[in-house]
Amino acid sequence: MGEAISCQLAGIASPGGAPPRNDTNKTMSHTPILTIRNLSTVFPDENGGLRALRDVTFDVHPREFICVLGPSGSGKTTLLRILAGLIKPTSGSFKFGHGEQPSTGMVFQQANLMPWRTVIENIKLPLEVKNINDAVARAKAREMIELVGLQGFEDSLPRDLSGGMAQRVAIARALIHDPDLLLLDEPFGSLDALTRERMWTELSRIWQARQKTVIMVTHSINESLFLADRVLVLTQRPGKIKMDVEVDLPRPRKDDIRYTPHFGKLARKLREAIE
Amino acid sequence: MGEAISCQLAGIASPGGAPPRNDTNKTMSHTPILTIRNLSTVFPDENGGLRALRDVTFDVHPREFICVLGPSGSGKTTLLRILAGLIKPTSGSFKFGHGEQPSTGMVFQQANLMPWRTVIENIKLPLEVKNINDAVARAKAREMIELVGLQGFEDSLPRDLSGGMAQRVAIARALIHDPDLLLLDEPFGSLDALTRERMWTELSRIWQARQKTVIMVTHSINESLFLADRVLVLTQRPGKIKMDVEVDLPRPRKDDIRYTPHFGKLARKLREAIE
Amino acid sequence: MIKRFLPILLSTLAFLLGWQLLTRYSGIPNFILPSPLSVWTRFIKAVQDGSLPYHTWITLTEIVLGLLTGVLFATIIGYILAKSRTLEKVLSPYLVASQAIPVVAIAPLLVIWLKDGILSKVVICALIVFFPVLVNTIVGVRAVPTALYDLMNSLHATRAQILWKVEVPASLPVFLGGLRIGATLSVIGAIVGELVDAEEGLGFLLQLGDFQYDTPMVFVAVFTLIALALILYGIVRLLENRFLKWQNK
Amino acid sequence: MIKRFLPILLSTLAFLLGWQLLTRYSGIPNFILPSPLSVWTRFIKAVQDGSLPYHTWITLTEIVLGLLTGVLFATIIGYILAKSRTLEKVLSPYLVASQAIPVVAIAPLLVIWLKDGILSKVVICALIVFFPVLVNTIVGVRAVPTALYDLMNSLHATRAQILWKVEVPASLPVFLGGLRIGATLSVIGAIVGELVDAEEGLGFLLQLGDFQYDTPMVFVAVFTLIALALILYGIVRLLENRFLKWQNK
Amino acid sequence: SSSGSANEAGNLTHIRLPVGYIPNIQFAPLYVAVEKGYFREAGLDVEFDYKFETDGVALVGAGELPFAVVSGEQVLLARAQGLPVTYVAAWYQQYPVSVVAKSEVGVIVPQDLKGRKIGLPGLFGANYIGLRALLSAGRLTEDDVTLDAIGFNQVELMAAGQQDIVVGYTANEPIQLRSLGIPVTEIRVADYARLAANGILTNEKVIAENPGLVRAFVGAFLKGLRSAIDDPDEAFRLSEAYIPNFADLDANVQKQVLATSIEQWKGDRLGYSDPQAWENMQDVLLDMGLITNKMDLSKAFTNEFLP
Ligand SMILES: Nc1ncnc2c1ncn2[C@@H]1O[C@H](COP(=O)(O)OP(=O)(O)OP(=O)(O)O)[C@@H](O)[C@H]1O
Ligand SMILES: Nc1ncnc2c1ncn2[C@@H]1O[C@H](COP(=O)(O)OP(=O)(O)OP(=O)(O)O)[C@@H](O)[C@H]1O
Ligand SMILES: [Mg+2]
Ligand SMILES: [Mg+2]
Repeated sequence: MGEAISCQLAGIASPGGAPPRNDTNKTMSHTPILTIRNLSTVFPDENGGLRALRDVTFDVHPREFICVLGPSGSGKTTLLRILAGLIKPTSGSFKFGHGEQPSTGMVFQQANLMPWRTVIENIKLPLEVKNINDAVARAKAREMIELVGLQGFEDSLPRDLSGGMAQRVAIARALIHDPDLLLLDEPFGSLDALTRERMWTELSRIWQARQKTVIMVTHSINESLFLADRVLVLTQRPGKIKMDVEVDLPRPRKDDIRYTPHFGKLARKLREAIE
Repeated sequence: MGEAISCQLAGIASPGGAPPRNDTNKTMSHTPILTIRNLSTVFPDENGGLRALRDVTFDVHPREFICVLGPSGSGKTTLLRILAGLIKPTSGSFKFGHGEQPSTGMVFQQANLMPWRTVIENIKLPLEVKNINDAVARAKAREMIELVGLQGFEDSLPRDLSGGMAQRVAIARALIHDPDLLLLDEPFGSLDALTRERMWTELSRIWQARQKTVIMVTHSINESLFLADRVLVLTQRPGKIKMDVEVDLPRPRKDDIRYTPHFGKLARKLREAIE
Repeated sequence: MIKRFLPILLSTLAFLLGWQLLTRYSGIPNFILPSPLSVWTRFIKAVQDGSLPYHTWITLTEIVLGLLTGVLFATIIGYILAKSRTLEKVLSPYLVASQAIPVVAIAPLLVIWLKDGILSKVVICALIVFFPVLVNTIVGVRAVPTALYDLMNSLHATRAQILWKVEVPASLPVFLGGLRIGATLSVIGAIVGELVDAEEGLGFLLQLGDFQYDTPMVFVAVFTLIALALILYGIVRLLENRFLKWQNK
Repeated sequence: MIKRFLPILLSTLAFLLGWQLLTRYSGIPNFILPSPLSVWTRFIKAVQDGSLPYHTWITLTEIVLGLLTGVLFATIIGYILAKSRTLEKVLSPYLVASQAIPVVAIAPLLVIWLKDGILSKVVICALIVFFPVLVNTIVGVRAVPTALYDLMNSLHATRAQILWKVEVPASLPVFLGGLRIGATLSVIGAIVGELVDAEEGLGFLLQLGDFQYDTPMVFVAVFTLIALALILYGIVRLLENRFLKWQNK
Repeated sequence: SSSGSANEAGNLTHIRLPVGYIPNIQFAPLYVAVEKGYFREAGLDVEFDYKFETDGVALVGAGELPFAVVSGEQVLLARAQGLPVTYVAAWYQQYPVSVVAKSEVGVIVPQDLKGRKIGLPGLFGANYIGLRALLSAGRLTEDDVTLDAIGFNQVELMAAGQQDIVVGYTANEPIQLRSLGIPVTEIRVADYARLAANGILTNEKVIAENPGLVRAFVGAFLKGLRSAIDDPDEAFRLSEAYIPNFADLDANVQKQVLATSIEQWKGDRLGYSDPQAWENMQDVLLDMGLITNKMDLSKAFTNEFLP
């Protein structure tokens, strides 16, 4: 069924069709959903402050899937936290198209579960925050549990989960309320290859089926090429945008796309940018 | 310098030369440093207990580098925790060659830093436990900080580190006291490609230069083929050993080994085992 | 079940035995340290003539009202102070001061302002309960992991939702510790008030027993107080068992 | 620096002003609620004739000894109880009971067992300090993350190393909260002992002022007590600032 | 403990004496006895202890301390509970409690209390007993009045206008109130009932094993009492050192306290216990239900140690 939907919708909105570029957005038919201008962040420390981000500028268009790559400590998490409204940038600005922050689903770098809540209670949290009827919320949470393959652990506490299981709970929680903006901080880092690829597929499906914008931090070039419309590469700290690559691979992307020359070319390009 | 040592030592001890096999160890000249027999673990829960490991049996030889692959929740972490002596198996036994637990360095799946200690204080903890003179410990910790590329963050608190930086602190802490047994639980999961590969090289170097046995959990087939003498693949929960693959790639392994046919063959074999 | 209560049962028996031996062989006269038996006899009598239930009821009312008032104020003020370090800096000297004032020193003021009767005892009890709960509320709320605030903020949760879904459960272990202390002290709080102007209540009974050299009566009052304290403490422990299950290993 | 103390300074001034207005317009006679000025005059006098420093010194000695004893026992017993739920179950009724016994009820026993003099006051003070520190030690130690035990065990750390390197720092925030409560209550603890058996110390001074209708003297004693409480509280806050820096955002 | 030890050569017997109240001019006879060496001459080294009255009785009963200064009813209450204590010298010949009323209320005789609200520290203690005795004298019962426990705040509450009638000590509350400029009338219990009042208590064991000690102590104490009655000014002067902050107190008030106290101490024979006063006290206590049976009063007090 997932496949069916994704094919159908791919035809309608063709996310890979005419991906917006940072420098060309003025000529685009649809305006960016998110404009980021000269974001800089300095964390106070003893010796004059630690610069985490420097002059980060880019636009995000509706339904765009952006991956952010960059060395450890280059400010990727900081960027997501700014966009989620959790911290204020030291300078620079960002604005959402509709003026206010869209409903957001976030996967943190640590699973960040509430230790006193069971798996299902953790997952349904966003629906509780939206004051949705509990029966409905539980039904939806059960769907999500199935999606991330945690059947049987509905009533487990986080302390009894493995690392990958906790991460899947966090993913389920980020998706359950069908947010317009997804901010994902290395969401698949501690998943095995198989589960990870299943998650990729699910994420692609959800993204294509619903009107979602995704910004995802990852360390995997493969992952970014498999999922993204655009890949941003940050420099060493203080992070600024070193490269902004359009991923014009056809969708839906199947496993064998990895062995195509274009994939290889993009991968090499990113690899070089990172080094 | 790292390269020089690793080449030099590769000639002396040739770790890839005659790697021991599980089923042939009786004919080997050196006895296993660790024998694991029928380990099973059941975690108590409401409905009769959750089986995490089932009948895991294998031998580890001195200076062997073993990678453990397996789906999320298959008991990899549980296995490491048993070997570190942190939990008792429900049944089965394991024995170290010299009778008692060797000095152990462990990287946990979560960075597991002490929030009240600075980076350098966290790293020198194992030396403190060994009651080593503080000046010596600090000097050694500074070396380790350089090794993991955290210069300038010596006096930062964990809360001010990025995810990858925290993980590097944990790695430095596991290595600082030069343990005989390294138990690594996805140690490089949240590192960017570049840092990760630098860490691979360092780990190989350390492992070759010193008399170390390594058991490392990972989700990356590449990583396991790059580092390991042997790869164990666990089944779905309850985890038991599904495959025990000898990695007979020549050492030192350089980046381009990835494109050799033998590497590809091994990778495909593991991939199939995982699926 | 039996196994669970066995240690407590045994220790109670050991305690009674030790007490009996002490009264028997220490040479301390009965009117200073009465034997368990004489206390028991006195207890039965005080129950039968209705005096013990009556005075216990009075004191219990004061305790419950004082405890509720104290906890209510402590929780609210504690929460506010946890959130504002400036406010804490300004107010904490006064709060600490309120704990260092002996009741006898301000007894006339209390009687003038609160009249006599139950109110002054409730206030004194509340004042004693207040501080431990306050401090532990502050410590508990300050220790809420910032990551969970991030989570709630990323979901655009309201202040009330953050309060109920994060701050309350996360600070509960420390808060309930404060409640354990507060509940235990509340008993003494009510008694201190009753000692100032004794008319009824266990504090009165105690003073009366003291005045009449009816030491078994004093001990009956003391044991009733202990029983009240244990019941309150037990209730807090039940709350802990109920709400902190996730913490137990 | 000035900015840091400005709020406290302002609030103190506001307090003094409010007090002055209260004595002026409330109609409460001066010998019930003396004016700030008369208290100040009395204070100067009591300092000059040496009585205030003398009695303060006595009480301070009791407080410090009581506080140290109480904290010492509470920390040790609290740690043991945190480690053993069975022991906690068996002992906690007795510990709770010890908090519910009014000192007046057992004053003669205290005298017989502890003789007169400073010891009984130190014991009473220690007893009051004991409980909050005990409970917070238990709560604090129970909340130490198991992952850190795992870390230490993987390093074959000794019990002592686990204690000093993990349990002490990890439980410190909650423990220091208990110390805050204990330090504040210690002042009252010493006074309660002095009120039962007054001979010297601020409790004696207070009682003296009360019975001599020297209300300004009562207030001088109360403010000295408050000052002692604030100093002790301040010391704990300094410890917190020093050792919990890592927690502050 | 010191109770059993005899007066060894050259060594003074140390005696810790609970007086049941804070240092006060009303203890002048004791201070005089120390200052003028009466205790030392009797081989005693006396130290005053200001703990609660009931604690003092209990400790004497337990043989921990040899003597205490206590009120008459305490002796009977204690004996009713089996404490082996005996009253060996009367200090106050009059029961030292009064009902004090604001002048405008017009309380002159006990009957005037009918229907009134009366503030007293608590429903026990000497104040309560004195009030009950007065009510009986006025043929009233507790139901005819409203009792209001207010702690030891009689003066404060009267001054603050919250109470119009309170019970207090004859030598304290009325004097304090008048000194505050509040005109009051007073009904002294002693004018209506002869009750055993404050005096020296000891233990039957001390009497049996060390009668000499009792005699010595009582003798020295009575010398002090005599001296204080005879020369109030000297007593006033000698007491100064014992009472902290004495210089700050209103000397006039203190002199009145002493004078009023002396009125209550005076008697034909200092130290003498009137058996009738003890009978009366017993009746009051029986009436109040504080004791249930008549007891052998001859064991409760004795005049045999009087000089
Ligand atoms: N709260 C903070 N206070 C001080 N410094 C911080 C804070 N958060 C992050 N930093 C610093 O900012 C820099 C960027 O951190 P950030 O977490 O954004 O990196 P990152 O790109 O997510 O790295 P990683 O891939 O390792 O997670 C780091 O050097 C980190 O030490
Ligand atoms: N303390 C525990 N109590 C109860 N169940 C546990 C506990 N620890 C682990 N488990 C369960 O045991 C199973 C194996 O967990 P383990 O952490 O060993 O998996 P893993 O192979 O490390 O997985 P991952 O790759 O996701 O980290 C899981 O189903 C988990 O829920
Ligand atoms: Mg990050
Ligand atoms: Mg794991």
